[in-house]
Amino acid sequence: MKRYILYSIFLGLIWCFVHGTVNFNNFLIGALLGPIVIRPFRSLYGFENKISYMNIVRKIPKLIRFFYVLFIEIIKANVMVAKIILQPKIDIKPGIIAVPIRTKTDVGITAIANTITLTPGTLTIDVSDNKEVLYVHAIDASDPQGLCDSIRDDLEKYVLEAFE
Amino acid sequence: MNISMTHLPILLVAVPILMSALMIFLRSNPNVQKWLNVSVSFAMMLISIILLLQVWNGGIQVYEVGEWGKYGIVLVADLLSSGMVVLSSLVSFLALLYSLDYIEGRSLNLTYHPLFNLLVAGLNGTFLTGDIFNMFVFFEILLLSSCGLVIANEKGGVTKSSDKMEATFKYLILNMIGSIVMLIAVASLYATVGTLNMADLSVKISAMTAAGTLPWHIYAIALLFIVVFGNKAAIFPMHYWLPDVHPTAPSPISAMLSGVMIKVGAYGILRIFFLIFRDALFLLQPIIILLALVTIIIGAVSAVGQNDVKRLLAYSSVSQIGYIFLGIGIGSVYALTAALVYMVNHAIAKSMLFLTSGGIIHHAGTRDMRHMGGMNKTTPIMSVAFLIGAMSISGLPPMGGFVAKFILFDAGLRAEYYIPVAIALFFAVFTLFYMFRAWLLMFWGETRDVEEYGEYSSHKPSLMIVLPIVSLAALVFIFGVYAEPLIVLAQAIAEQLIDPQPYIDAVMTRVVR
Amino acid sequence: MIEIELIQDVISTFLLLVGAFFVFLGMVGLIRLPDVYNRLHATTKIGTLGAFGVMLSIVAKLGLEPIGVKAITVGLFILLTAPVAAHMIGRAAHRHGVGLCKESVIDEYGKEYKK
Amino acid sequence: MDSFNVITAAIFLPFIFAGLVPVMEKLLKQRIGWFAVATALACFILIGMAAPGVIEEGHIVQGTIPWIPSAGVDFTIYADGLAMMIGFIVSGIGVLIMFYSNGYMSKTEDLKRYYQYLLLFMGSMIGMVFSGNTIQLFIFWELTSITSFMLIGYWRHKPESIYGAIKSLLLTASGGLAMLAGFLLLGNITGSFDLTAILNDPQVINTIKEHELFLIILILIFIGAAAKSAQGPFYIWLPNAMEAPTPVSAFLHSATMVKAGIYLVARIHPIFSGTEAWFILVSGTGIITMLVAGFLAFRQTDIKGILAYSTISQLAYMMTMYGYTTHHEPGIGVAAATFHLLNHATFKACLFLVAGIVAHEAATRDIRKLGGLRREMPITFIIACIAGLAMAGIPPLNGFLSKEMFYESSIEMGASIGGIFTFLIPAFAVLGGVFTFAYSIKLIDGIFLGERDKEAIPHHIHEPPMTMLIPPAFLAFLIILFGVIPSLPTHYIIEPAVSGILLETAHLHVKLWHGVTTSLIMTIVTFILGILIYTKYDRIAAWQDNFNMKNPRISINYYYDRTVDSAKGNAFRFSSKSQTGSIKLYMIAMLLLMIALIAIPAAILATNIVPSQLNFDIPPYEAILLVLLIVAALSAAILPKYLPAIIALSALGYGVSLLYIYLKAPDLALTQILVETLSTIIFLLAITKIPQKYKEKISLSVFTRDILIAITVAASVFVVLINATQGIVDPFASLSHYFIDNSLLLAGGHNIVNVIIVDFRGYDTLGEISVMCLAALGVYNLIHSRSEE
Amino acid sequence: MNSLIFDISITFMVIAIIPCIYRVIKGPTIPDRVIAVDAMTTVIVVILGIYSYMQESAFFMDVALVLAIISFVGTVTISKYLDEGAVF
Amino acid sequence: MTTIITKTITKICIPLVILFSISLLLAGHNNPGGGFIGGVMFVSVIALAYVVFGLRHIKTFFNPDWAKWFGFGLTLASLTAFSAMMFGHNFFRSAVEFVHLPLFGEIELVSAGLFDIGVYFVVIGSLLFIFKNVGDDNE
Amino acid sequence: MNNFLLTLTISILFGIGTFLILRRDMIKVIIGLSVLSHAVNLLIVSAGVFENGKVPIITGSGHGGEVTGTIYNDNLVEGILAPIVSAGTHVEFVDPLVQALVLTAIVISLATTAFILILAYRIYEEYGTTDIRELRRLWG
Ligand code: NA
Ligand code: NA
Repeated sequence: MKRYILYSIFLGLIWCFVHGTVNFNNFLIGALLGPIVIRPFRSLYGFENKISYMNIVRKIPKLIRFFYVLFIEIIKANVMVAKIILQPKIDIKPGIIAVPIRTKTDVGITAIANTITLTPGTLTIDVSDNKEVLYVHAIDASDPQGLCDSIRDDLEKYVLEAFE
Repeated sequence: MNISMTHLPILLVAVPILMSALMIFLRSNPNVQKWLNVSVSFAMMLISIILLLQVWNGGIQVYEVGEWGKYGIVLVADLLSSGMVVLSSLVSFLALLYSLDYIEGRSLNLTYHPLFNLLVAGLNGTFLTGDIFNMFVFFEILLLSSCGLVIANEKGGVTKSSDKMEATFKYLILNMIGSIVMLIAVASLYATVGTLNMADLSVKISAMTAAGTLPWHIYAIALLFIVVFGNKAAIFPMHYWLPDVHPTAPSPISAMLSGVMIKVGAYGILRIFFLIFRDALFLLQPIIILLALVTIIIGAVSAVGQNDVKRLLAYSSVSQIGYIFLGIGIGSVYALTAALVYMVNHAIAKSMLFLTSGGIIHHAGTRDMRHMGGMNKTTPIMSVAFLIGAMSISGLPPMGGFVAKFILFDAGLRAEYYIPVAIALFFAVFTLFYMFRAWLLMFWGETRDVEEYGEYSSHKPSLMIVLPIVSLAALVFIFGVYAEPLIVLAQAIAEQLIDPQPYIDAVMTRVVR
Repeated sequence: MIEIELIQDVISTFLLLVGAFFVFLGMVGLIRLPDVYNRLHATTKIGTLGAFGVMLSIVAKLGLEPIGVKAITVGLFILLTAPVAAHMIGRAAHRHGVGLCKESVIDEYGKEYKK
Repeated sequence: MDSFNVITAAIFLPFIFAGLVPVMEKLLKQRIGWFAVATALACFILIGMAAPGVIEEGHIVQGTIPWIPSAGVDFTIYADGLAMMIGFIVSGIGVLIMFYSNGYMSKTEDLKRYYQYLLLFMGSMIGMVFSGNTIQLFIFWELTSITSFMLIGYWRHKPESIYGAIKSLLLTASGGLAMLAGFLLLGNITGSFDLTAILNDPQVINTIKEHELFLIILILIFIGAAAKSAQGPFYIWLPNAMEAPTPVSAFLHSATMVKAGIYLVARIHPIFSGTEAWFILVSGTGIITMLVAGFLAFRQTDIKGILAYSTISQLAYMMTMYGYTTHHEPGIGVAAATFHLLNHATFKACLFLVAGIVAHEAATRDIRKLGGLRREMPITFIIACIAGLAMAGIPPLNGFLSKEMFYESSIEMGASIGGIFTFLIPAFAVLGGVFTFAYSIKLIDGIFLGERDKEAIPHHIHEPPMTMLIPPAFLAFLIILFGVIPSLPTHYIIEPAVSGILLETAHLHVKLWHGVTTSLIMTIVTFILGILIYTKYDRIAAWQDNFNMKNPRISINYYYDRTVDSAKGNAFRFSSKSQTGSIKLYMIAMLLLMIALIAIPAAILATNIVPSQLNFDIPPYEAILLVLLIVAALSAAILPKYLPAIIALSALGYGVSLLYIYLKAPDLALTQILVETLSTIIFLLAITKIPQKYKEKISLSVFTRDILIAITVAASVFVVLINATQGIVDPFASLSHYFIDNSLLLAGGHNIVNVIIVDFRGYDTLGEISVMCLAALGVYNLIHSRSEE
Repeated sequence: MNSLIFDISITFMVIAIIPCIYRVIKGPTIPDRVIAVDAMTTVIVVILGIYSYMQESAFFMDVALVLAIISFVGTVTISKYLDEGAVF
Repeated sequence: MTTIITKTITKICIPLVILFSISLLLAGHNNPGGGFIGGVMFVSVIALAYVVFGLRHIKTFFNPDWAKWFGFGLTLASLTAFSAMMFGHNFFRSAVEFVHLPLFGEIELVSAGLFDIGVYFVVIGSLLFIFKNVGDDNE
Repeated sequence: MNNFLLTLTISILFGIGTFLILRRDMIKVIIGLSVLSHAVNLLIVSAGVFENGKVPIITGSGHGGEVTGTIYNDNLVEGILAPIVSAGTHVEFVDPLVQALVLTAIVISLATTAFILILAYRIYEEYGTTDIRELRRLWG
């Protein structure tokens, strides 16, 4: 039930967004439709797990911070790749590096993988079966260890805070 | 009651569509499904007859779907379309009865009923529509439903499923090209005339001709419809799919295809050319006559070489559709009458023959006539039925086919098309030869070699299989000895075709929202 | 009021042009970069930002009318899915046997994957 | 009952009673034959009831019941003397044959079927002769062909029966089609199919004679007659028809059905005679057939074989005589022919019945094995002698009389032409008579005289039961009666018939003895030559055998067999050439037709194929997109592997949807985008199990051809489209005005396209979703229709 | 002014499709082609954005969202097909 | 099998796209969209789920009889069209009604909307029916 | 008046599609049919008759389009064939009808393509090849 309410809230928002008009009526329609839509798929959403609203509320500032960092990183990433593309002669040392991660939850792994992709010069190719290692393609793979460290220190920290 | 009587045209299309949907829900109750479908199909047949009578007595009926007049889609029941609907309803009712014991149970239960209903809807929709784009839509319904039905499983499984696949593929590819051609024609027509309503098109094109502003490409568009409908009717050079598809389909479906479906092409030519492109008839007629003759020849000669009874019947259909188109090509009222009479007679006789062939195949366990023989003793009903059909197709009295051939030749000679008639007549001998050869091969002679081909099935054909065959055979005979009503009807239809003003008036004189 | 509109116009036009420019750049990268993986960098990152930029420009110009909300939805959706799509393609490419370009220096995934 | 009704009853009685046979069979069991006898007798009596008026008063029974008035076909009775005569022959001999069959047909046979067919035949034959409408005549005519077919194939398991049946059907029924064409042309000239209208009006006959199609009509109708009467090249079916039970042969293939052709010639005599064409065609065919068939009879060893050839030859007599004509005297041989027709029916039926007796008792029909039966079956012997001698033309039997008349008319005809024909035509007639004489004697000699081969037929042979003896005896009686008292048949039968043919009252004076005339001398010559030939009979037969062995190609049968035997093979060769199974060729045929159908009006009607005013104004981004679309499509065409091609296709699809956006169609763009992706998924699903096995190597010639077709298709579409998009021709406008104006007003929707889809043209959409359902159901069938699992 | 920006940006975007089509043809690998089509959809989304921007109507935004979603579906499907040789 | 990353994102997409498809369905009469487009959206997201989680896995908890869906859709569409007859009108005669509903406010109820819902179900049912059957067969 | 280049492009697409359906590989043939259906859909759209209109969605709640002076009652006696509009009447929108027609055509083509693809899949199963030249068990 708790989950239903949570999803109702989310889906109410989503309805507003896909519908294009954000108002209470629309939110309510979405919130009512939400459980119906989600119900057939409930085994995907871990309905058996307990959740606490307080946790979620507590994480909101951290999420915002995460997105802020992410945004900055994306800009940097773009500028960097743009530079490479605009070089008269493309001179790069790409490669795929195994990056160990600490995150364990699905959402966390997804978040960090996506973040890696959106940030400078790196792109997640795969996650190992035991969910411990991300394989990351880097445009500049001349220093694998340095890359691993920067991911661990800069990005994973925010992800862990926001999602775990 | 009075109100519902005005809805007849739409009922003939919409009820089968609704039925097909319900059939999906009734999958768990095969018996309910079966008998509901049969009774509705019977009702459809009655409705179609009532509609024809209404049109006969009260003139052309126009049904505005959605009450949008010519801006929406209208259904027009004139004598031609309601006559065709009667034909299709009759054949489909009988084919459905036949299917109940012929089609493999699971297939029947799961997909056959809905597909069959949509086939019926497609046929009725095509015949009744007064809108040219809507005709395209119903053509697609016809196409896909027939494809789905061709690959339906029959009991016994005489036809290899690979054959069905191959035939369906060829059928589908060629018809998809036909559909594309149709869309080109319809769109170009709209771009020049600004309407899709057939009566409206007719009025406007006539007006353009009168004013001398009809652009030449309208003639090209008109002729493109030969490809469209010729493909449905399987006239040369678009006949190639027919000898593959008709034999591989389950027999009741073969009956529907050969009996009614290919007539859709003939109907289309009649409708489009005699209503809309009257000014292009002078171009159409020589082309159609030429194609018809080649069709007659190819079908007749090829049929002679067949060992497969259903393939022989299919080639015979090719040849026979050539005769129908010959009548259309000649184009006088009398020739059109002949073509229509021919159409009806061929529909009934060929459906009957295909249904009979189903019984034969069931009995012999093969389609190869060389592996049959002496079956007159074991399946006397099939023997008589096939003989009646063979006589009719060969144009021997006292069967309906004779009357049709006789009027057709008469009309051709009256219009002084001596050489086409001579050719047609000459190849009628081929018809006689291949039909009787088939009959003799299957029913006369020594009983086949049991050691090589096995015993004949000892199952007696069930009532559901015999009844449709007998009814159709009776009709073949009745149309032979008492053809007058049919001819009078056909003549009335032909006159309506030659003078489409009543049709136009009925459609165009409407109050629109 | 007029000034606000002007500022809105300028910002939105700027965002639009920058977005379009980045997208364009990404496509140039698609031609110029040496292998699948590097090209993925170009299209996912630059393309995404470009698209996001254009969406933002719509918001900037038209506010949160239905169109703006929808623009945000589109932008977020792209942001959400583009990396996943890139990940799927890259992974499939590697497992499909597409090697890295000759300039590449390391392939730890190849070692892992081939085990 | 007036005569019209009586004759109508006589026509339909056999049909109805044939329908009753199965019921009666339950009642009568094996005595069902007597039911048939009764039916035939009833017909005879019915015709007899109408006869007095026709015979005594020269009155012609005419009447019409509308049947298919809209096609000009009515049920019309035209009963004149000719029709009466044939009617009597048919029903009379019918009585005898059915009577005889009671003895002949084994009780284990399928008697029901046998009598049904016989009755149906009889009805058809009666219907044919009384037909006053050409189409009606044709219908009954074809019915006799079909019943004959069924009766020849009575023993359905025998290959010979099947061969004979199909041969007779093919030849007679297709001859019938030619005749139908003739009738149709005739109908076109006269404006109706009513025979009475023609026969009653000399004016109409004149019109026909002067018409340009006269000769063609004559030939067409004559083909029908000749095929039916086994004349000319069509004779070949008759010998094989002997596979039928012997009573059937007697009835159909000697006495009645084969006379249908002769009847037809007689019937159309007033219309066509008096012309050279008539003489050349009818008499020419007759003379040749008479000589050839008479000669060929020698080779036969089967009694029925001899009789068959003799029948052909005798029918040819009649044909020849009916063909004798001049402008001044159209009917030189009519009386003779008509008389011979009657006589032939009596003696030939009688001979067949005798043959049946012999075969029945001796269990063989081989003339080489038979012999000396005169001792064991004296009555039969006497009957056979009467009939055989009548055929040979020995006085005082009826055959003598008609042969005399044949000679007389031949002399007259020869004289009227003059020149060499003065002698030639009578000479041919005599030669025909000589052959007839020889084989007639052979028949009697071979069966009854001499000694028989005791090894072949060891058992004792005795006379048949009375049921089989009475009918031939009765016929023998008639033979003598007609011979001795010729005025009896001439007055009551022949004169009315001849009047019917010539359309004027005829008086005949036929006597056994009218002095030493040229014809009598010819008869004597005939006998002398006949005896001479008979002494060489076996040698001629042997020579024929030998000749036939060495020259198999000099035989019409050879060509018939070859045509029929190779028909299937040739047809299959043809169909495998046209129906190659290659779908590519099928497509090309269709595309070429499409191109041609655009090219024809373009060539005939177009003043300028591409309109002079063209719009090249296009924004650059749209132009680039168009180029990209073409490139994407090209790459879909060029990329050899499936997946790249599919990806290129989806690029094309996205490009197209972008174009839809440019063309201001967001709904379309949306739909296109969605459909594109779904098709890609379905493509992937489909190719999941299809490994790409080969790469097509296109040879230069195929490539050139395909490219040419593609370019031509593109060009034709271009031409149509560029013309069509010149805008709606003034003063008309598009339906769309209505939709735009009323979408919101009447249907309450802002999105006009959607409103059209769900409302204005919602019916289309109903169809469209039906198609979706169909695809789903069809796919289910596809997946679940594996051959064997 | 607006229409100039419109023309320029749209033209640039259409030019940006050229590399995509180039990759679709050239490849060299199938993933390259997938990327190209995916990139092409991104460009079209941007074009739709520009249209919406210029015409100030939301019609094209719906198209854009649909395109974004469906292109994701398509890419994932093809990738899985490439990877496993099966779709579902 | 696909990765955890894809699965997680797909989980987000499923309700989002379904809601979007419903929104497109309802908006169709006045905006781009409608039954077909909405339906295909729905199909695409279910197909995505099939792809990402595997058809077999999805079937363990979500396995509707898609044939009934398109059967229902076709029934609904044709009954909508038939319903006009009950009011003495022709087949497919449409009706527009403005009603006030508590949550939605003044909304426009169009009979054609009901028809569009039929279309929606037909599209979903038939396409997913095909996908499921072929997908099952592929295994 | 329609654009020349658009018409040309559509025709070229027809040509390419035609070339493709004449190939030996079934899948290629089906791809060809898809190209042809794109071409024909574009053809239908280009058959629209109003020039330079906007998206056919009525914005605002007012009466859509300008008053065109169209007569909507057919009267054959008076020779009126509705709608008769004086030539050059301006309409605000592009032709919505052709778009509706194309929508129908697209959906139908999707259904048909789906069917034929699965058919090809089954044919491969039965014949072990996608070469239509080997798809010739039915002949003669
Ligand atoms: Na994407
Ligand atoms: Na398509």
